Amino acid sequence: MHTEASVDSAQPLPGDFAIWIFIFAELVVFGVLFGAYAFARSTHVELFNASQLTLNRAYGFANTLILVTSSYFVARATQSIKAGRGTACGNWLAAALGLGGMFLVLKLVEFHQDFAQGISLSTNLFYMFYLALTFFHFMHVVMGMAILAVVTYKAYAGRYSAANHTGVETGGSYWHMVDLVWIILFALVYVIH
Amino acid sequence: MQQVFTKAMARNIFLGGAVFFLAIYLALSYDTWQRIPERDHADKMTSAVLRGKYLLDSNDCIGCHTVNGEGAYFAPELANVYKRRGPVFIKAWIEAQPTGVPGRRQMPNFHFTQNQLDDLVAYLQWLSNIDTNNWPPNIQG
Amino acid sequence: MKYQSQKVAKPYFIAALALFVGQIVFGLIAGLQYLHGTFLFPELPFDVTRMSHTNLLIVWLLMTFMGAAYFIVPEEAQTELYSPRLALVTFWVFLIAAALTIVAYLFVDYAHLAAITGNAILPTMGRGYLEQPLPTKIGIVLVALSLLFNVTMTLIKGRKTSINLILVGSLWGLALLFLPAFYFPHDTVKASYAWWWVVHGWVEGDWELILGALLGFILIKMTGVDREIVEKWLYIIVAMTLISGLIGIGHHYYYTGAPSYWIWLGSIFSALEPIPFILLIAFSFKMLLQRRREHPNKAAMLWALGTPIMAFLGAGLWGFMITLAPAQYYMHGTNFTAAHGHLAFFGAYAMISLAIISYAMPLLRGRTANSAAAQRWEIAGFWIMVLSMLGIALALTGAGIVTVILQRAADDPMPFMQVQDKARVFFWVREFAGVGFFIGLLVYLRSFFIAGEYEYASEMKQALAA
Amino acid sequence: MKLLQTIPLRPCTASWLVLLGLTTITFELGSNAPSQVLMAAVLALTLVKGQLVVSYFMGLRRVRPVWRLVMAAYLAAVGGLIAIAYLTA
Repeated sequence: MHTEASVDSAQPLPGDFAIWIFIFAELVVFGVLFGAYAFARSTHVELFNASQLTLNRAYGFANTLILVTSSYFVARATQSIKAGRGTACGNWLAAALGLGGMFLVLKLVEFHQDFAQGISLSTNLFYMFYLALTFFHFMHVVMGMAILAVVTYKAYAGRYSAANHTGVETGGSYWHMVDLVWIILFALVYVIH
Repeated sequence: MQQVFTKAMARNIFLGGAVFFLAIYLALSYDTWQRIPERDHADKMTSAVLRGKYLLDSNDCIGCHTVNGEGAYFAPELANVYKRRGPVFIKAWIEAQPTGVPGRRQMPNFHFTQNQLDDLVAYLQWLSNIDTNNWPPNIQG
Repeated sequence: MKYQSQKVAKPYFIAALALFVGQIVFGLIAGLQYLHGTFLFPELPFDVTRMSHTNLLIVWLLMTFMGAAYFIVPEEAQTELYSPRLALVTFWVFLIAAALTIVAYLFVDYAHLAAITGNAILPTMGRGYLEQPLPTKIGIVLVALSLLFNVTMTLIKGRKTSINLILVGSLWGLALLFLPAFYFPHDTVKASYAWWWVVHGWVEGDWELILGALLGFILIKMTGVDREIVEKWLYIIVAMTLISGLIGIGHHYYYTGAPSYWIWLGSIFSALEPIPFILLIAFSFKMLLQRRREHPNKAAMLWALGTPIMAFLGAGLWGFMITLAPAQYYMHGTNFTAAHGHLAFFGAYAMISLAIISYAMPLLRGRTANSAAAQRWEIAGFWIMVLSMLGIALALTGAGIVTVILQRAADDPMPFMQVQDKARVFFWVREFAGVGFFIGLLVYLRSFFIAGEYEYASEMKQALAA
Repeated sequence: MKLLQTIPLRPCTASWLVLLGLTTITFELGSNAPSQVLMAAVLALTLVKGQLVVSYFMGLRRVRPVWRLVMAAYLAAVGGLIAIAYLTA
């Protein structure tokens, strides 16, 4: 029953190669940001540890669960369209979009609480990184949702098929990247100290 | 062969990326705009400071000097000249130009009145108090 | 050349080269004033020499961009230009306005010029590169509007290729990004912040798109490579330009009064700014290797391939050297910046301008390529100018190092003028390299006065004999 | 990771459940006092999670080895960078 288990290790990257150039570029940007955070922390350990405690880790936790699940739904959507089930693909994508929306709402609530406490980019080095990283990622979620919305619409409109599913894979790959980056971000900014 | 790298996709990335990063830049600029007045003590920009600034601009001082490192590299930094030289020296120096020393770089005489010199000094004093993240590294600018 | 109206590009290119000569003359004078401060003083103070040098640079580059647009847009759109007459009128307006402005710089005291041109009503003068009096700035906007109207109408009625869309789109961007030149807030920190919208927006953003479009056009024409391949590479390259360059503007905000988070954000994103230039090199040489024809205009090909390499050196490498905040802390406002500025402006924008002129001028003069003799002069000019410019950049880098060691990072920092004296040897090297550059320019210009076109038969015979 | 293929679930479903579990563990670990062991544990868990997303969600386990290598190298580089920064703090 596991058709995908047949391992064929010679395929190209899923989706349009152009998105992969973009994904790799984005990963490099985030990688540099993560490294900058880590090295900035190494000269201000006390400040980072103290400031990190003021974050509500539960938000980060919930958002990780949401984004991981959303990413899973997109993976299922890709499998559905490969099996030729366009509506199922659309449903999975719509569910993934809904979770993306939940992520944004939760993050906005968290941002609102931060701003209510008077936290800004200029408060201290930790909050600068915290806000810059999460805001930058937030924008990526918005971007990813815009892409997924187009793909979802096309999936429902029957524009994809078992033979032609590059669009789903392209949008999906970007969304998984957004998920991957958040997984590292969550551990780095919310947890590791 | 399957088209794995389409022009349409590349174009969408270009447009999407441009809008995306422009949005981020605008959000950051909004925050910067809120911060600048406290960093440069905008409340201390008196009318004398503004008149002094107009003199500095309309005589193209940054055609030779730098202000916070921006301008030309022909003559010394002006943002910290107030702290380096003090008001009395600055006025005397401007009035004594050009030195006429053979071969030395020359600064024109701008025929400023005493009031204008006071305005210029007021502006240079305001400049010297901007929070520039501790730049320049030392008083020589 | 496929359309009669493309001919209108010719006066633009010729005027551009004349202004280029003027730029270099003022550059040589400025370089000499660094060494001998009383040279031409008080008739020509250094700031006037400098503003003439930089403004002529901008005008001649804009001249070529406009000429290139009038040449490329009709050919790509496969239709005649909307109004060749308007393009010609615009040319004369622009040239006369530019000439009058330079004459005003030279013969009218700057403060007086400000007073008689209404600078007190809407202050715009006294900022680097934007020294022009208000009427000139308004003139630039009108010229830009005329260009945009003409090329956009041409584009609308014709074929919409990606090259054309990027070119016309970036010309719109060029005009829009000039508008902050009219915004000069009282607050010096805000003024500097907004000044970079024009300067960074042009040279590290929009102009790179123009560069990409021109290079893409030249490569399609000269290598015969499939348009689809060229255009999709082009989109990826310009995407990377904006992705790195938009937040990369932060490298101008470290030490000018903007909040300290720009130190991190600017460093991270501007560290990525060399990427589009690396892609540009990879792209150009990939196209060269996949070429389907041997174009007889070897000189144009040399300019086209030299551009990405020199742009990478100037904008990528020299830019990277000063872009990270800890390095810039010492290098900001020194001749390091001047070295980067010279090599980047020449490598990216002067060279792409000379590339499109080299490709288009023979066609405008009714031949596919110039005679082999003319091309030898042009190629000699290429090498002399490129090597001289590297000399200028290295000399200015040397002067920058002197400043950093003696003035910026010293325990007992020396005053500015003493440090300048210590750097004299580098200013001499710069001046000699500048003279070399001028000779290279004359050699290059000599190639235009060698008549005749490329003879396939005789060239073939010579090649076989050798 | 081969282990996942023996479970009677779609590999991506199994990955998802593992990801949820590892995320919960990561979250719980966060309440401990700072230590290098904690840092190493969380970092290791995170890299495993990242690799799961790359292999089973992105579907890179079926593509040419060079791409898998690029992604693995990326995760290793980021993880290594963070580890070095924390150890030298």
